Amino acid sequence: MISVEQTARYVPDRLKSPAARWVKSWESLLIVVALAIFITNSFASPYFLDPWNLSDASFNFTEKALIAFAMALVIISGEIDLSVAAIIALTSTAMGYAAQAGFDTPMLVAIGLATGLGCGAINGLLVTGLGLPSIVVTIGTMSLFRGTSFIILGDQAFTSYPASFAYFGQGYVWWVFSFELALFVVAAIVYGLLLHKTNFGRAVYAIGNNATAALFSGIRVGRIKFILFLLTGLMAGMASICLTSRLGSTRPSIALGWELEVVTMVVLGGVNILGGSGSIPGVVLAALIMGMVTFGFGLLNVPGIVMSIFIGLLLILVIALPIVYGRLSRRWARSAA
Amino acid sequence: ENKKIALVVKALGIGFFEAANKGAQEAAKELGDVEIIYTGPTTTTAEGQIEVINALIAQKVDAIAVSANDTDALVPALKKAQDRGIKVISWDSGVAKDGRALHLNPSSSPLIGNMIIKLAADNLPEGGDVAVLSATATSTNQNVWIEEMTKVLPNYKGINVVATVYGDDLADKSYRETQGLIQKYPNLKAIIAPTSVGIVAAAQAVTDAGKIGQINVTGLGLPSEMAAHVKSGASKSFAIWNPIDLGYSAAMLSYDLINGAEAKPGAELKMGRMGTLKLDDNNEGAMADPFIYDASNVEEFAKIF
Amino acid sequence: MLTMFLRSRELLLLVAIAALLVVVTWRFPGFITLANLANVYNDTSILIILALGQMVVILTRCIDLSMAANLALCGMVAAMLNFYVPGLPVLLLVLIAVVLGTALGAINGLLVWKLDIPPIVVTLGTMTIFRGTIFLLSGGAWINAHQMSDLFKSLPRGIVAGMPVLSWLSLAVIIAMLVVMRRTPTGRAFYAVGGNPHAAVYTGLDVGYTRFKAYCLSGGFAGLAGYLWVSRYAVAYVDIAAGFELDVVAACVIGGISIAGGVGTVPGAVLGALFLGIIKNALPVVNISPFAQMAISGTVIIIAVAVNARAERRKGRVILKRAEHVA
Amino acid sequence: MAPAITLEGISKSFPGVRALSDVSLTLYPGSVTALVGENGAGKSTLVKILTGIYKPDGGSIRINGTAVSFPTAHAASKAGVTAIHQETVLFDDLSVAENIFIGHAPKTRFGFVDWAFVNEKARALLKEIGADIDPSIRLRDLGIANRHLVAIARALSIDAQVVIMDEPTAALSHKEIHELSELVEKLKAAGKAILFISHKFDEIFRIADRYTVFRDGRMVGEGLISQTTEDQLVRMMVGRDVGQVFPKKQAEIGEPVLTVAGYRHPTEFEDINFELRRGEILGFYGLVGAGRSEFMQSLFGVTKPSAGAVRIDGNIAVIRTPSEAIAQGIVYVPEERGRQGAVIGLPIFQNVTLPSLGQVSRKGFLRMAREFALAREYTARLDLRAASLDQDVGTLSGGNQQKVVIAKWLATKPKVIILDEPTKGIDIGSKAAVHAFMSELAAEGLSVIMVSSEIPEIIGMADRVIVMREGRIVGRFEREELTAERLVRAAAGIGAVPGEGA
Ligand SMILES: Nc1ncnc2c1ncn2[C@@H]1O[C@H](COP(=O)(O)OP(=O)(O)OP(=O)(O)O)[C@@H](O)[C@H]1O
Ligand SMILES: Nc1ncnc2c1ncn2[C@@H]1O[C@H](COP(=O)(O)OP(=O)(O)OP(=O)(O)O)[C@@H](O)[C@H]1O
Ligand SMILES: [Mg+2]
Ligand SMILES: [Mg+2]
Repeated sequence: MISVEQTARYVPDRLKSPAARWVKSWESLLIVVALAIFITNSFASPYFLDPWNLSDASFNFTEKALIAFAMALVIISGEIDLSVAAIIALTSTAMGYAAQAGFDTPMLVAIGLATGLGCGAINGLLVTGLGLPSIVVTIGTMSLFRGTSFIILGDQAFTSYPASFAYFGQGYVWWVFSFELALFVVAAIVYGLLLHKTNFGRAVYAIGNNATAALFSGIRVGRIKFILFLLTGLMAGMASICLTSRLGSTRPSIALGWELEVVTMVVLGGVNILGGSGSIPGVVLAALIMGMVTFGFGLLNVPGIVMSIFIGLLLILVIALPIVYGRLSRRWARSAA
Repeated sequence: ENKKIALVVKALGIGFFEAANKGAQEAAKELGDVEIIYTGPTTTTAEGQIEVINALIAQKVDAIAVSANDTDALVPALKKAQDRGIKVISWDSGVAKDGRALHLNPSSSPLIGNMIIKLAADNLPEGGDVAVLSATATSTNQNVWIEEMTKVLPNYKGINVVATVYGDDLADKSYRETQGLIQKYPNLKAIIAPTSVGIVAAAQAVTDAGKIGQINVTGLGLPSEMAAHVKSGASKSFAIWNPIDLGYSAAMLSYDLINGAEAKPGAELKMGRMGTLKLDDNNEGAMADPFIYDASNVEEFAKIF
Repeated sequence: MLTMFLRSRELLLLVAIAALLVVVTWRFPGFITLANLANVYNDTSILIILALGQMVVILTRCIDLSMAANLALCGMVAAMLNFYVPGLPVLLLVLIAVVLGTALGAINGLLVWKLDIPPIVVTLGTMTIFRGTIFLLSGGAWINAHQMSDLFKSLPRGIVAGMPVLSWLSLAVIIAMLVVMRRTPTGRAFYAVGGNPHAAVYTGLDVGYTRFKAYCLSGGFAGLAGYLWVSRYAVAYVDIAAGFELDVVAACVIGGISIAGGVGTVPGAVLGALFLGIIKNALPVVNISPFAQMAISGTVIIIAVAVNARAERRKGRVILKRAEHVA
Repeated sequence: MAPAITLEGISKSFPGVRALSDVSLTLYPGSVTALVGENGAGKSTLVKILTGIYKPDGGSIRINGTAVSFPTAHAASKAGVTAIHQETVLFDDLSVAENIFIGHAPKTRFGFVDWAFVNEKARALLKEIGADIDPSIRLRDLGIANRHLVAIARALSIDAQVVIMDEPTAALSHKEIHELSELVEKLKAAGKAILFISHKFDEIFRIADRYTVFRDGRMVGEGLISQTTEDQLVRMMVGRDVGQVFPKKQAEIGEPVLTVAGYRHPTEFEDINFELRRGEILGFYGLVGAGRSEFMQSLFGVTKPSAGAVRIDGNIAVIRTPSEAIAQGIVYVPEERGRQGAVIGLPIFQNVTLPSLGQVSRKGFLRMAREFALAREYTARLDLRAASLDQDVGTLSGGNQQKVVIAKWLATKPKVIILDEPTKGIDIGSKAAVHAFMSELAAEGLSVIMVSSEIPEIIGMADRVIVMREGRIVGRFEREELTAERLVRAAAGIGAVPGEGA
């Protein structure tokens, strides 16, 4: 008879302390990068370390980051939403239309959020209801949403918004802390808790790692994905309120090309584009890095496109370096053995 | 210490704005204590210009002279600049009144509106169908000129404007829109493109369709870009103001404001060799008449801009 | 018979195109003349070439978002060489554009192959890098019609046997791709690698290397398209064909190329591109505001992907004998 | 006789599993060598090393005396080694002919694939193995048996000296198995060296000339088939007498817990009726592809049946989604562990708590301490071997992964647990642990449905057995009536043994 060892063996909860794991994490790498950029910028331009300037610079990333939080969840769940910039345009158009018709600020905000949610619901239904690949669906809705804006506005613009509406993009909560910056901090905390501390967040990770197994574990995969698309629509609506308020006007070409910047921010933040892993602190750091790079180059009057080369290189290098390093260290280990 | 004047353009790399920069540099040399920061986004978006303007505010420049991608969207950012003591003017393509001290029109809109239709009509003694190829939907000046053109249309007997299409200041889109016009209106005699991107694309499309001689492309364009088309006959003549003068004047006006000049209706501000700018009720002023280029002079100007 | 007919995506698309033509012709009879159709085809040629390149990449379960940026960079380099080195023969410039495009595609391919970085991340990164490089090369300046040599501009326009060279070129590319995809081992490997990468390893196919080849191919086509674009519109600047990568992906999706890899045909991609091309050309003609074009192509993409997904949906396994007889 | 191929000292490890340690094997031309061993003994791993899919950690391969190495699958086939793999690794969207020839299609002078020739050759090959398949149709449209035949044709399309067959008959019917054995004879006559892997002893004794036995990744015996017996082989395989493996405890069988009535699906199964009682282990036996997994999944709410009802503890219940099934106390340990069971990428404790998130959270917010406590309780009961509970399940061995999946379900405190091939591909120690645990659960009053294709397991563990064939129930046996022969006959659709009433 085969002896099945029955002496229970103790399996510890964790091997490494949280601190030890943190040191090797993506977030710590990003912190180093962020600090390096911060220091470089401080030396490169005398204008960088000025609270008002930094506050102004925060507008470069806050709106995109709002969407990036929700996008991070969508990407972790293994999907993607490329229609976010188009949702901004459509939402802004809807609000402009309402403002033209004489609605006041609270109503405009409600309309903005509702339009964002509506667009998210369309994406969600197409992806989860019909089971279509999200990358294609959202390329389609991207044209559809922005196209609708173009049909409504053509070459016109909505330019008259109530004075109180200006607060969202131009108002300050306290000293240099703008409303947008405050919203960014609140959204970061809310999404951080949602992803890392709740059942919902856990389900998102499970779906991204293995949707079939998650379904077999009783997780309502379709419903959760639908909610994620709703959230992304909602955040795009929120970003649209801020951006529209900041610009004080709506054109159908508003926020053109932002979807790729948002995705870049999320990927730079360490979210695996194939789903399954990533964190909100990482996305926050990526937002700060992208904002500082934009601003730093701007202070030196370097054209924005040169900055985008930098971001593109950063994107590939930050992902490639750990891979190359891992390979080399394995090779060294082997040759040493 | 040098005064810093930022010349913010719609997008970097456009010949017209490069020429304006040349003019501004000339003004700086003339003034001595001025440094020109030539900057702008790489695509013609308002968001891009706002980022640039924020960076300029942070650098505490003394003046910003902007050719705007969007009349309204820049206003909050420019207001902030003014709040921080920066003088702001717009030139070429304006911003709404709240956002700037004054606006420098390259020419007056009625003059331009009249000029573009006149260029078409002069070559059509018997009249005929003409179409308008406008620029991006988001730039204001084209629309104002077309409006002015429509006002004076009755003065040109037999000229019939059949359509207005938009090429978005993209070469390929303008090209395609022109193709659409050629197909749809077999009797088309002229295309008016009051945009430097559109006029080149339209001339190219007309050439490719083999319609040289039947359809005359005219409007506003740059001599360097149009020289070949004037030579081939696709375009008999076109007009433009001198962008070098425009950049020069913008820099001069900014300098005048930095030195305490006040921009208010009726005021006259100094523009160096270009004379003075008289402001109207909207704090706007016109620099000069547009200038006509045809086979006789285009080669010469093509070397400059 | 009817089911077989409906199952063929290409036929379905052909019917859709015919229906589209009927509608347009009803509003504007001049559209369906041979000359105009030839014109529409000529206008869509570049999209067709790009869609065929993108098709190969998508077949291997990858995606190339850098295609339009690659096109712009190659086009700019060809235009700048033409301007600054006037003596160079145009054919050499075309060759340089193709080789450069292939090299840029190879960069994508290497990153995907050797470092296993997800294709969408790689090409998102190289997309911005390529565009930025154009700016660095040109300083943002435009190369305009008058700076290009006449031959440079006229090559794609030249009429041979009643059709512009551009149209002939795209036809040649279509035929070449038909042969490559049907008749060469590499062509079949694209399908196999995308259809089942796991099984591809068992059959001795090198998945990474095949993907690398796909990227080289799409890069080469982007390079060719770069020259064609720049000479056709007689202008080169940083932003040419901005956002065109999504049109190209859309053409593939409409043409029934499955984004999950392994499924799609050359005729499908060509028809998908033509469908978009006809819409683009027809809208101004039938008095639909050009502003509606975007919304229409968006709707078309969604419908196309929904239809294709229906066709592809796997039937359940047939275990019951009775059910098998009925089927 | 000179060996065709010799392997010496081959070792191969996967993270957490030592699949092969220092094994040797020799194949001779014109001779069939049977490779036998339990599930997970390392047979397929050896096949993959021989065909260039895995690189061995150590050891040498020699063909006709010269040392060779196979960096890719292509290199192996060029060296004259071809294999029918256990998993059918084919391409759904390519035609049958292409599937057979992809990677080594004959080319014309211009480097193009010669389709006419390829189709013709594919047709000839298929005919040779007795498969009536049109080479031009897409593989997608074929059933599982025909796919297997295509895989066989593919292996034979390579002109090889060494032909490996990894369970080639598992998915085939009698007629096809017969034609396959004729084919093996032909190959033998042509002087090929054949490695034949099978779990079916009748086949082995009919076809093979020699045998090699693997146990837990080691070679434990070899010799001539004519000099051994079935019993000896089995003893070598498992290292003990079979009867002792299954620690079946006698449990008290109580009142019905689950009643299934009239379950049917348009294409997969129909007329499924049975009752499951408290404390019972109900075995579901059938050949591979009998539709057992499909039925279980629809019982669990993954796929929708077109008709049917269940009664749980006397109440009629509707199950449309897995979450409803879990709420009703029915849980399912799936067959495809990697795809449907473990969430690879998440740590062990998160895998365990995934269906019980409600238990370990308050108002939707997770309580980490409770998660660890729950995970610890159930993994300890299953004697999980792991470095820590926050280790990625993907780094565990197959058996330990299976324990995590079972722990995950037990943590939901179910009434009915469905185990689909619970010991497939797991090592012998874990297997015994799973069996012991299954008995324990039944003794505690849980009801177990055990789907298994292994007769010893079924006979050793089940109180009652239902046999399925082609989506229908074709036999029901009480524990006393269980014999291997009866089960096989029922599953294969062969009439009862003469003189024995079923
Ligand atoms: N890719 C892999 N990664 C990790 N472990 C593996 C892998 N492939 C096989 N194993 C493990 O190696 C061991 C041997 O597996 P193998 O497939 O060779 O068994 P086998 O003898 O073919 O079994 P069966 O009769 O079930 O086919 C098993 O424990 C299995 O879990
Ligand atoms: N017709 C088919 N098409 C595609 N894959 C199939 C087909 N038949 C079986 N398979 C695959 O082969 C594997 C083995 O099948 P499996 O034995 O699990 O079938 P089953 O119907 O579940 O039968 P049972 O569980 O009764 O043995 C499964 O993973 C399944 O996905
Ligand atoms: Mg095996
Ligand atoms: Mg099964």
